[in-house]
Amino acid sequence: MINKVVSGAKEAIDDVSDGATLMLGGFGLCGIPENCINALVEKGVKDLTCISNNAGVDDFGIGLMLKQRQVKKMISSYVGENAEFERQLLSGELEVDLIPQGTLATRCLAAGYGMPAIFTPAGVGTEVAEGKEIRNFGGKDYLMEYAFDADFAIVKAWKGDTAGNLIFRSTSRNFNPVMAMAGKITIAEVEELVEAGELDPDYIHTPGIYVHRIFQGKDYEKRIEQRTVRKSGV
Amino acid sequence: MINKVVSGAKEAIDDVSDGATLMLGGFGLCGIPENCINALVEKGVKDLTCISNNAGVDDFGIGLMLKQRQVKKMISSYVGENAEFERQLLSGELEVDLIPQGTLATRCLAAGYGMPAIFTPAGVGTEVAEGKEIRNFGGKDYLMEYAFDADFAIVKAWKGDTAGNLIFRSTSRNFNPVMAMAGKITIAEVEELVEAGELDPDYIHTPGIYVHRIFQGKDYEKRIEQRTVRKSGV
Amino acid sequence: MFTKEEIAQRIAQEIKDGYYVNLGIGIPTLVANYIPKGINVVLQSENGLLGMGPFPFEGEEDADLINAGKQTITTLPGSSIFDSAMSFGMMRAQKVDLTILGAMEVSENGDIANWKIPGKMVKGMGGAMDLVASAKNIIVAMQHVNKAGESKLLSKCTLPLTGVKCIKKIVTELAVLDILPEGGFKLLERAPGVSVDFIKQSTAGRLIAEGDIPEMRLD
Amino acid sequence: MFTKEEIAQRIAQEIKDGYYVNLGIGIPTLVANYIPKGINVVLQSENGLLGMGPFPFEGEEDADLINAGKQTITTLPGSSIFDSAMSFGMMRAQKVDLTILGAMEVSENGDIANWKIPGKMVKGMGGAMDLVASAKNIIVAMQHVNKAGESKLLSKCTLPLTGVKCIKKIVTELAVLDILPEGGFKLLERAPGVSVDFIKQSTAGRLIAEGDIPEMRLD
Repeated sequence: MINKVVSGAKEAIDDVSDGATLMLGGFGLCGIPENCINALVEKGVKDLTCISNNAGVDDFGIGLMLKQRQVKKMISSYVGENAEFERQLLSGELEVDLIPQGTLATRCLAAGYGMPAIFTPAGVGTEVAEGKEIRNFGGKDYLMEYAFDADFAIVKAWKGDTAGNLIFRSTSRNFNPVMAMAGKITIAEVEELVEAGELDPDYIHTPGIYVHRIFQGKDYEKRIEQRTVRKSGV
Repeated sequence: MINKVVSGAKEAIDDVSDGATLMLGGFGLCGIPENCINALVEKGVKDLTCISNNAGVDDFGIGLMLKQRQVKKMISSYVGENAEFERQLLSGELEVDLIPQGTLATRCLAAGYGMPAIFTPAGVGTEVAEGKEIRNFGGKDYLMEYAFDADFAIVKAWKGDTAGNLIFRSTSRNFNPVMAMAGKITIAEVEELVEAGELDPDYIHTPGIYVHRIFQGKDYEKRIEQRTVRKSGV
Repeated sequence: MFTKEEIAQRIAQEIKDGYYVNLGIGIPTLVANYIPKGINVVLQSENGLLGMGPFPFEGEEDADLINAGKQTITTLPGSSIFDSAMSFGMMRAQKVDLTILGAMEVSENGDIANWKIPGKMVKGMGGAMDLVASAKNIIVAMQHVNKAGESKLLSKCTLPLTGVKCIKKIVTELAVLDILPEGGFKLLERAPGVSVDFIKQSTAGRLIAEGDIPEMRLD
Repeated sequence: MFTKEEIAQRIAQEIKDGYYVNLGIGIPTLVANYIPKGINVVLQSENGLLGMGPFPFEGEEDADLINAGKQTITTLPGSSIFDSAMSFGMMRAQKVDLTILGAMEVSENGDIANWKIPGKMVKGMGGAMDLVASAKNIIVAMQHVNKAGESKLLSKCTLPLTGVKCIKKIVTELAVLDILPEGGFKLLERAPGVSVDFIKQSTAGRLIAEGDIPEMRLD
């Protein structure tokens, strides 16, 4: 088998060049590809278009790339929690394309499933619909939205194997599997990399055919955005 | 929680009435809802439209319903292996709508994901495209195909829980999860029914929200269509 | 007048046994605390979870297990995890029985605005546009008037819309109202001690108050 | 002239290390037996499996584990199972590197007919239409002439089409041929002992044979 295993984040993102379009998995800070983001920051690649549900926080996640002005355009459903982001947006340094979260997910799915466009009711009658084709099916209006076309999808999984198969843990799954399917080149960082054959074929979330490069990441911080707890002993 | 658990196949299909449209999971005889098919045969419900990748064999699976003339129309990608089917088709007793297998699967997915129509290149330039809308995206032609609208989806899973969550085993998964998402009423028969909480949330193939009735089936025959083996001790 | 907690409590009465419910951020989140005993409800979190449980006990937080508000949460027996495409797929396919969300403005024809104030920093619509466009049953939990004393129930929304003709029921600190298919806020219940006249004054859109309007009950 | 086994063997030479390959029923299935040593190939079975292994040992058949031909099979280390929507999704997204299938007819512009003979019982196209419409690289394994001695490489297909302008390479018992983007069967290799003239006579569509045409080699 062609070796999909790379040494680490630096090698994995080595050919990401200025102006590339990247998908980055995660919801908030949950399930984000920490190692690859750090490597992209270190590499200093610029003018990126980033497709990601959120934009990180000031000092973590995509926020680190924003701070370095590496991002030309964000395509997200929910941004904020990020002062530098706001500054760049208001000053016109950063383009932002805000789209409904389900539209974001389904445009990834469409790319992964080879469907050039999909129909969704989300955004009909709002500014999101401006300039878009509207079509009525069964008495209800839908927007036609196009599949994403990303150079790289960068995702974070819990476990992966040398064949590129991925398993996600809990709600850190979120956008990761749909983005993994959608990149021309898909890079997966995993908490634990095992030999092909160690994962049960029935429980693989992303089949290896969608994954081009894989490595075992390190030093995961897994920062929690909103630590909410209840008192013990209730 | 509303109780989704029913006593067995008879109760599960009790309100399937003449003229209903049913989806039936399975590929060949692999992963078919044996118990429900037997109950439908016993009930003798008629004029059914069956959406199923295949049509069973003469004396098993959907073939049993065909033998009793319960099926008005089959929507499938591959039929045959079935003499009675052929007789009914050639005599005009049975309508058959043959559609590409990927189109069949994706029209189920569309229903389960609330997408009224999808685009696929399968069938462009062939008789499958007759009367259908063709649309060019990026220089390639696609057919627009509509989401299925089925009264019932009847699927077979390996394990299920009282919340309706399903896990499929090996390639008996096939059409079952996409059909499970696509029925207005989804009925799942499972080899083993467990209490909610016994299945790992990370490894559920069909979330319970899609499943309306569930029961533990019995006496699974799991017939093999093509028993191919190699000699031991090679 | 009702407190936020009481609005949540009143909305909880609309939840039926076996419902799958999506709760938005703010007052809607509080609804989870008032689900009547004996009623079993499965909460959907749009980031990919069915069966959202309470916050974890201190020390048991799991960074991989959060809700749509990015709060650490837990699962419950019968939970399932899925990706974002399936999460919004099940909404779009109307498998979620009830969606409860907040609003900045609602119009008498059921339009809702809750994501953007022009001139202010825009954080994005998140899943709100998908929810309102897809849900078969949406209840809006909101204040009847804003801090400036202006009605948020209008003949026409002034803010950028989140969705059109999608809201059917509103619960505020003053009233429970249905939005009629032909348009108009139909007053169903008054908060205790609040007069129909006061509700009329607080509603900029067309209010329909016919016959005796009972007080809301919270038991 | 080549046997079916030899056609399969020749096609196996086209497979590169790391390829994901979908093999149709018939001669294509035989290709699996000739994948060169040191070349790792992952076979996709359209019913929802990547990493199809050999037939099981007697007594180890599993009714839940079959391929698209409904044969009992096995998995291999690194296999994954998925549903039918994802299976055809990955094809449509051109993640499968190579598709090998049989044909009744192929035309000089790359059309293929392999699913229906009018007047005969029609069994259906199964996944064939999806495969030919989606695959980025398709090799047809077929007999050059039918049992009546008629060419199956035509200027235009006479049977109902499975797909249009999709076939790029054909391997028959007589020859290896490319279909040129502008149309026409370009003769690349002859089976041992078969003359260019004989191939010309056996090809009803436009055959392009330029320069010296080498014999196929199977080592």
